[in-house]
Amino acid sequence: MKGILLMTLFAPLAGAILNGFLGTWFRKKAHFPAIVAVGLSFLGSLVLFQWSLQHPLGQEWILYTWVPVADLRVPFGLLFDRLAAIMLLVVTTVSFLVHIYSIGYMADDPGYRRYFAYLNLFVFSMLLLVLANNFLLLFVGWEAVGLCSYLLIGFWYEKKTASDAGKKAFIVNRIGDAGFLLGIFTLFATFGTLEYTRIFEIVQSNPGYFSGVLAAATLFLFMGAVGKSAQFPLYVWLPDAMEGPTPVSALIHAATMVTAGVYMVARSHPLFQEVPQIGTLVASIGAFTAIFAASIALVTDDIKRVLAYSTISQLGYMFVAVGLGAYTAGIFHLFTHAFFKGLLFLAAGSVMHATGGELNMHKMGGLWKKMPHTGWTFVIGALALSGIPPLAGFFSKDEILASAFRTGHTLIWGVAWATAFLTALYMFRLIFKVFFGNPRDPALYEHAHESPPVMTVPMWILAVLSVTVGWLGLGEESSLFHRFLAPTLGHLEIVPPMVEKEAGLGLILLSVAAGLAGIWLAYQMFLKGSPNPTALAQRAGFFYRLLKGKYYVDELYQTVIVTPIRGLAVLTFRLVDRILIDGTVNLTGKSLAATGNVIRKGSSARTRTYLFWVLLGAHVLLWFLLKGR
Amino acid sequence: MSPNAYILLGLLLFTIGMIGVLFRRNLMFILMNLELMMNAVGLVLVGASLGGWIEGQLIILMILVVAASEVAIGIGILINVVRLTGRPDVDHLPKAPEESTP
Amino acid sequence: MIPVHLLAPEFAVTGTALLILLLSFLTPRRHQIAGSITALGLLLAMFLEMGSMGHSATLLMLQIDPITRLFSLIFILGTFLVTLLTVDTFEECPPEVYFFLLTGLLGMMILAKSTHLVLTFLALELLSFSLFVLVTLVRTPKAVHAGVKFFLVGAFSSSFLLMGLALLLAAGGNLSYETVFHASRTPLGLLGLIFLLVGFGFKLLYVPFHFWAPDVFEGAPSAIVAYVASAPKAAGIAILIPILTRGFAPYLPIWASTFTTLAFLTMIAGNLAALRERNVKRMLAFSTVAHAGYLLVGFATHTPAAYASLFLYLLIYVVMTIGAFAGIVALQEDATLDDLKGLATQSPLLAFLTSLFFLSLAGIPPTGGFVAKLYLFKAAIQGGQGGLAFFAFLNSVVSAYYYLQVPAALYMHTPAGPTHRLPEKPMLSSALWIGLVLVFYLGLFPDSVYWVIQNLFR
Amino acid sequence: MLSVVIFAPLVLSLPLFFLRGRKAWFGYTWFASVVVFVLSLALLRGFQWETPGFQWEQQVEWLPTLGASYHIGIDGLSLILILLTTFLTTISILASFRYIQHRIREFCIAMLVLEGAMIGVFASLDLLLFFIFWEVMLVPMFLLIGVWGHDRRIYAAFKFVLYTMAGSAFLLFAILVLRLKTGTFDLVTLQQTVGNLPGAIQRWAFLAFAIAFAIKVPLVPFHTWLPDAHVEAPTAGSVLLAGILLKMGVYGFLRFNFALFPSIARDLAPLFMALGVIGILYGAWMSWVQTDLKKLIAYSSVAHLGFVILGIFTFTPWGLQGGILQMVNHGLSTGALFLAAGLLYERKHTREMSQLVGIGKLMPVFSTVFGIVMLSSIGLPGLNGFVGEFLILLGTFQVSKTLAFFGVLGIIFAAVYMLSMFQKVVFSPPREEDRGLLKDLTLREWLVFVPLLVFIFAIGVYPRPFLKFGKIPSQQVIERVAPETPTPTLSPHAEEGEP
Repeated sequence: MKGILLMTLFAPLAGAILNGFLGTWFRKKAHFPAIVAVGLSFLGSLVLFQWSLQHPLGQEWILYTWVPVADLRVPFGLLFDRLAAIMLLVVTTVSFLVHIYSIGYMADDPGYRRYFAYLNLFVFSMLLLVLANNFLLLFVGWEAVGLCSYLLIGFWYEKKTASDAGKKAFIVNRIGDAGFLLGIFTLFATFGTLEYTRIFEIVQSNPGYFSGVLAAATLFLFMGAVGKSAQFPLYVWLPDAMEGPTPVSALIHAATMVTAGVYMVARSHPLFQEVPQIGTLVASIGAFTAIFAASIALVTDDIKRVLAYSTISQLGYMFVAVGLGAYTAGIFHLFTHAFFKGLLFLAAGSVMHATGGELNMHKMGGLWKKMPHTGWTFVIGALALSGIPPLAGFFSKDEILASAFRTGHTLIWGVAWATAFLTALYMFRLIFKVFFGNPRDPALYEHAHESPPVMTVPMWILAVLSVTVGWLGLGEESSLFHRFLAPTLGHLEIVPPMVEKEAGLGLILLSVAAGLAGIWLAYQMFLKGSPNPTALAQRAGFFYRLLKGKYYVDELYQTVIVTPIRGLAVLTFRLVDRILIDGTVNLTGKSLAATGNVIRKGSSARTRTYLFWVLLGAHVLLWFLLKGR
Repeated sequence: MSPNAYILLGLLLFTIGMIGVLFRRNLMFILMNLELMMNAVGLVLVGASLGGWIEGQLIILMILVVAASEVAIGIGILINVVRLTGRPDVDHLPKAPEESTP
Repeated sequence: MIPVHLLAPEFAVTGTALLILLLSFLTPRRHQIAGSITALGLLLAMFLEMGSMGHSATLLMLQIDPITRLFSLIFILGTFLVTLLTVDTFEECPPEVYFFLLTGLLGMMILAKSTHLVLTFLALELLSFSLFVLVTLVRTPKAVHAGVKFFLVGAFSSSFLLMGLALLLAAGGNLSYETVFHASRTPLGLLGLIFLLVGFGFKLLYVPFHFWAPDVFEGAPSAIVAYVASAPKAAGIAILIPILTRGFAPYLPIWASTFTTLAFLTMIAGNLAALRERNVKRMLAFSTVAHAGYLLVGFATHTPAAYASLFLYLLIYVVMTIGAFAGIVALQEDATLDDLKGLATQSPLLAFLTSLFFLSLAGIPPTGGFVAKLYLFKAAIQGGQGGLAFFAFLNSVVSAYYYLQVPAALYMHTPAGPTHRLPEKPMLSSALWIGLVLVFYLGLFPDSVYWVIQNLFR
Repeated sequence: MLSVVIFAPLVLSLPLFFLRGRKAWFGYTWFASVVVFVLSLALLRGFQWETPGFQWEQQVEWLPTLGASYHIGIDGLSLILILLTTFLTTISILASFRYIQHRIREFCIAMLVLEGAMIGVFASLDLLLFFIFWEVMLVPMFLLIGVWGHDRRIYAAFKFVLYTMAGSAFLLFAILVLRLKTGTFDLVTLQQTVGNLPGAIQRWAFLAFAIAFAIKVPLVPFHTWLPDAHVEAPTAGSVLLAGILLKMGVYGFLRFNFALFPSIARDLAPLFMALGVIGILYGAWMSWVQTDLKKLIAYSSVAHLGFVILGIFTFTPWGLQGGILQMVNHGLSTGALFLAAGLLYERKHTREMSQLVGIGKLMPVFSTVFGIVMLSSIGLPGLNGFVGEFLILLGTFQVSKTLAFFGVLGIIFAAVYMLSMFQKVVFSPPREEDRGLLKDLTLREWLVFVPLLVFIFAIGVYPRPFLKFGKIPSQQVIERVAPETPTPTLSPHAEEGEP
C-alpha cells in the first residue's frame, strides 16, 4: 500500500516538476503530463479507498525524520485513515475534473504550462496536507496550498487587481498561519511531540487534565483555520481571490483548499472535544460568518463573487458542525459541497467563457437558450446548494441544522436556518438574472455560445455527483458515510437527547421550506419584478448601502490597520531610522570633524600665535605641577 | 650679589627677549631677541656657578658657540626671506600656505 | 684606556659626513653619487652598531649599552630610508643635504647615549640645526616659509630648554641625570623642569606645542619632512626615557597625571584636526601629533613594559611614517587627496604599497602599526592606565577615517586628469620594499624584537 | 589541514600578480575558490560529529611575550560557517564576471584575501588571532564596497569600516583586559579560568564583546551601516556581507560571549531576546517602506538576524540549533536575493523597484528562481528558511510566550514586504523598452543559482545533515549557560532514540 500511497502523493509533484522544467517541450500539450499525474493520483486514491474499507483504523508510514532537534523529532510521516481517504477522494476527483475542464477553459492562454504546473503543485500540497501524520507536516501542506493559491490567484499578474488579490490572500492566510504556528508551539511545549496519534493518545488517556492548555492550543489552531477557510474576520481574501482563473476558484477556493480548516479541526477533534467552550466559539463564528457572507451575496452583482460569498457562508456551516462536535456532519457537508460548489464554479466559468469574461449578472439574461448544458448543471448545483431534496446539499445541510438543534444551540440553529433561506434567495437571484428573462446586453447575448464538451463533460459528471452523493448520508447516524467515518471520528455524542426523533422530521420540513421560500421569493422579485428589487433597495437605504459596501470591512481594515501601520513605518523610517539613529551617528562624526576643523585652522597661523600657545602651555604645566606637589 | 639676584636678572632678560620675539615683526630684531634669551641663560648660569660649580661657566662657553651658529643659520634664512619678499618681515613670509582649506 | 672602538658607528657616520662634504666640492651637481655613498656609510654604521651590540660601557658622558645602541639603530635605519628617499626625490639639490642628514643622525646618536644634560643639549642643537638647514636647503618660497617658522619655533624652544637646564643647575649644582631629580624639588628646579618640558614639547609635538608642524610639513620637501616627522620624535623619546627612568623616577605620581593629560589632549587634537585635512602632508603632520599622544600614553604608564613597548612603537612608527611619505612622494609630491584620486590605475604597485603603509598607520592588523599599539596599550592597561588606553583605542578608530582616505582616494575614485607613467625610481622603491618587509615582519612576529627589548628594560 | 584552508586563498592569490587579462584573472580566481571549497570539504572527512570540543586543532607558539599563540580548531559551528564561506565565495566570484568591469585583478585579490580572513575568523581559538582576522577582513571589504560599489560607495565604505572598528575598539580592549586578568588569550584555557574573575569585570567584558558583535550582527540601534553598505556594495560584496560577515557577530556571541561568560549571558538573555524581536519587527517594518530593492533586502537581513539572535539567546536546543541553521539559511537565501538584485542591476542599471517592472513576463526563468529564493526568505515550509525560523520560535516559545508571539508577527510582516516587492518587480506589466534589456538567465548565471537552489531545497526537505553541525555546539552552550533546560512538561518518548 505504501507504494500506491506514495504514488498518489508524489505523482502530481512529478507532474509539476515535469511541466516546470520541461514545459517548453510540451508546449500546448502541457495538460498531458498534468492530467496523467492527477489521473494517477485519482486512481491511487480509489485503490486506497478500497483498501481503507478493509482497514478501518488506517495506518501510519514514516519515511524519514524530517526535523530532529533534541526532543523534537518531526517525521516526514503519512497517516492514512478513513478521514484521509474521504479527503483524498474529494481532492483527486475534483482536481481531475478541473484539470480536464481547464484544457478547454485555458486553451488560449499564453501561460498554459505554468498554469498546469501550479495546479499540479497545488494537488500535491493538498494531498500532503491531508496525509500528514503530524501538525508540522500538515502546516507544510497548509502553507504550500496557500502559496499555490497565491500563484494562481495572481495568475494573470499583469492585472494589478489580480496580483493584489494574490498578495492579499497570502498575507491574510499568513495571519492565520501565525496563529497556527503558535498552536503548534503550545502543543509541543505541552506534549513534546507533534504527531497526531501520540498527542491524541496522551489527551485521551488523561481526560480533562489538559483542558487549560488545550483551550489555548485549539484557539490558536482555529485561528489558522479562520484564515485558511475564510471565516470572519479573515474572510476578506476569498472574494478577491476570484481574480484567478475560474477552474482555480472551483478547485482551490471552493472544493479543496478552503476546506482545509474544517479538515484540520476534524482531524484534531480529540483536542477540540476536550474544550467544548472553544467548540462553541468555533460554531458561533461559523454561524455568524454563514449569515454575514450570505447577506453580502444577496446584493453582489459579480457572479463569481456571489459564489465566493456563498462558499464563505457554506464553510461557516461546516464550522458550525465541527464546532458542535458533529465532525462527521461537517466532513459530510465538506464532501457534498466540494462537488456542487465545484460544479457551480465550473458552470460560472462556462458562462464567462461564453460571454468573453463578463462577470456582471446585470448584463446577462436569457442565456438558458444559448447554453443549455451550462444552465442545467448550474441549476442542479444551485438546488443542491439550497438544500432541496433529494440533492446532496439537502442531506448534509440538514444534518448540520439537526445537530445544532439537538445540542441545544437554538440560536445557532436559527441563524443557520435563516442562512439557508438567504442561500436559496441569492442563488436563484443569480440564476434568474443570468439564464432567464430577456437578454440585457444584445451584443453579449449574440456572442454567447455553449462551451466545448471538454468543459461540459466534467460539469455533468459533477452534476451527477451533486445529485447522488447525498444519499450516502441517508439515515444520519446509521448512514453509510457515518459508519465509514466512525472509526476515525466517532459518533456524535449528544449530551442530553433534547429532541425526540419525531421532531427530526419537523426540522427537515422547516429547512426545506426555507429553501423553497427563498427560491419563490427570488422568482417573484427577479423574474416577476414584484416586489421590485430596486424599490426595495431604495427603501432599505442604509442597510442596502451597508450590504453593497460589504459592511465596509475591507475599508475598515485598510484605514484601521494597513494605513496606520504603513504610515507609521514611513514615519519611523524617516524619523527614527534616518534622523534619530543614523543622524546621531553622522552627527557624532560631523561634530568630531568640526571640532577638528577648529584645531586644524588654529594651526595654520602666524608664528606669533604658536609662541603664544607655548606660553599658555607653560602656564598650564606650571599649574599642573604646582597642584601636584 | 647673591646668586638669586643673577638668576632673577637672567629670568627678567629672558622674559624681555621672549616679549621681543613675540612682538617684533622684523626678523633681524627677532634674531637679536633670541640672542638675548640665550644670553639670559648665560647670566643664570653665572649665578648658578657662584655656588662653586665650575660646570656653569663651561656651559656659558658652549652657549656662546651655539648662539653663534644659531644666528648664522638664522641670518641664512633671513637672507632667503629678503631675497624672496624684499623685506625681513615675519608677518609677510614668502608664499604662505593656504590659510585654510575648506 | 678609553674603549674608543665602542664609538665606531659614530665615527663611521662622522667620516661619511666629512666625505660627503669633500665630495660636494668636487661634484656639486650630482647629488645621487653622494646619496649612494651616504647609504653605504649608513649600512656600515648599522653593521658596526650591531656588531658590538653585547658590549656596554660608560664613556665620559656617554652611556653605551644595548638600549642606547638599539635607539641608535632606529635612527640609522630611519636616516637610511630617508637617504634612499632623498636620492630619488630631488631632480637637483646640493649634495650637502646628505651631510646634514648625517650630522642630524650624529646628533641623535649622541642624544641617545648621553648621560649628561649639557651633552644632551648640544646634541639636540646639532640635530635641530641640521633640520633647520635641511628644511630650507631647497630654496623655494614654500620651503623658506616653512624654514622661518621652523627656525623661530625651534630656536625659541631651544632657549626654553637651555633656560630649564640653567635653572636646574642653579638649583642642584650638577646636570647628570641622577642629580637633577633632587634639584627639581626646589621651586627653582621646578621652574627649570617646566622650561625643560616646554622645550621637549616642540620636539615631541605634544599639545599645545605642536602648532608648527602642519605648516612646516607642508612647506618642506617631502623627503625632508619624512625625516623631520620621524627623527626628532624618536630623539625626544630617547632623551625622555632615561631622564624619566633615571632622574625623576620617584617623582612619578605627578608625572603620570601630567602625561595622562598631555596624552589625552595630544591624541584628540591630532586626530580631530586631521579629519578634514585634504593636504596629505598636513594630514600626516596631525597624524604625527596623534602618534605623539599615543607615545605619551607610554610615559603616563611608566612601567618597564611600557617603555619596552614604547621602543617597539618607535621602531615601527619610524618605518611606517617614512614609508608613508615615501609612497606619497613617489605618487605625487605635495599631494592633496584630490590629486591622489585614481592613481591606482596609473601606478598600481606604488598605490598598493602606499596603501599598506597607511593601513599600518591606521593600526590595522597584521601590520606593524597594529602591533605597536597593541603592545603599548596592553602595557598601559597593565600599568593601570586602562581608561587612557581605552581612549586611545577610540582615537585610533577616529584616525582610521583619515588614514583610509588615502587608499580610498587611490582606489575608489576615477582619475581626475590624464594619467602618465611615472619614471622608475629604484632607490625609492627599495625604500618602500624595505619598509614594507619591516612593517609586515614586525606586524606578524613582533616578539622577535620585543623579546630582546623587554629583557633590556627589566 | 585547517591552516591549509585558511591560507590557501592568500597563497592562491599570489599568481594573480603574474597573470594578464580579464579572462585569466576571473577564470583563475574562480578556479582558486573552487579549490578552496574542495579543500574545506576535506575538513568533513573524519569529522567526529558526536565528540564535544574542537577538532583539526593546531597550536603553534607565536607571541610568547603577549601570551598569544597560533591556535586554531573547529567544531560543527565553525565548520558549517567555513563551508558556507567557501561556498558563497565561489558563487559570488562566479557572479561577478560581468559585474566587475575595472580593477579586476584587485578585485580578485580582495576576494581571496577576504575569504582567507573569513575562514580565519571562524577557525581561531585564540582571542588575539581572532581579532586579527576580524580586522584584516575589514580591508578587502572596505575596498569591495568602496571601489566597485555604486554612487555613494565611499560614504558607505567608510561607514562600514568605522562602525565595525568602533566595535572592535571595545572588543580589543576587553580582550586585553581578559588577557591581563587571566594571563592568556587562549579560548580553551580562558573557558576554565575566566569564571574566577570578579563579576564586574566579567560583566563589562561581556558588554564590550557584545557591542562589537551587536554592531556586526547588527542588532537594531547599531544597524544603520548595514543598509548603506549593502546597497552600495557590488553584488559579490553584498553577498559576502550578508552571507558571512553578519554571521561573524552571531558566531562571536556563540563562541565567546556564551563560552566565556555563561552566567552573564543567562542574566542578559531577556534583553538580547527583546533586541532580537525588535530587530525582527523593525527590520521587517523598514523593509516595507523601501523603494530600493537592495535596501529592502538589506533591512530584511536585519529581521533575519533578529531571528537568529532571538534563537540563540533562548538557550534551548531548538533555539540554538535553529539559530545556527538560520545563519546558513540566511546566507543562502539573502545571498541569492542579492545575486538576483545584482543580476537585474547588470541589465537595467537601477535598483529602484519602480523602474524594475515586468520581470515575470520578460524573464520567466529568472522569475521562477527569484520567486523560490524570495519564498525561502519568508520561510515557506519545504524550503530552508522555514526550518530555521520554526525551530527558533519553538525554542522561544519555551522561554517566553510573549516574545514568541511577537516573533510570529515577524513572519507575517516578512510576507508583507517580500510579496509587495515581488509584486512590484515580477508581477507587473512589462515595459516595451525593457524587452531588449532584460534577457533571461545565461548559462553562467544558471551555474550561480543552481547550487543555491539545491541547498535551499535540500535544507528545507531534509535538514538533518545540516542540523548535525549545530548539535554538539548547542549542547555545549546549554551545558555551560543553562544547565536546567526547560523541557516540555510531558514528553513520553523523550528517552527513546531515533524513531
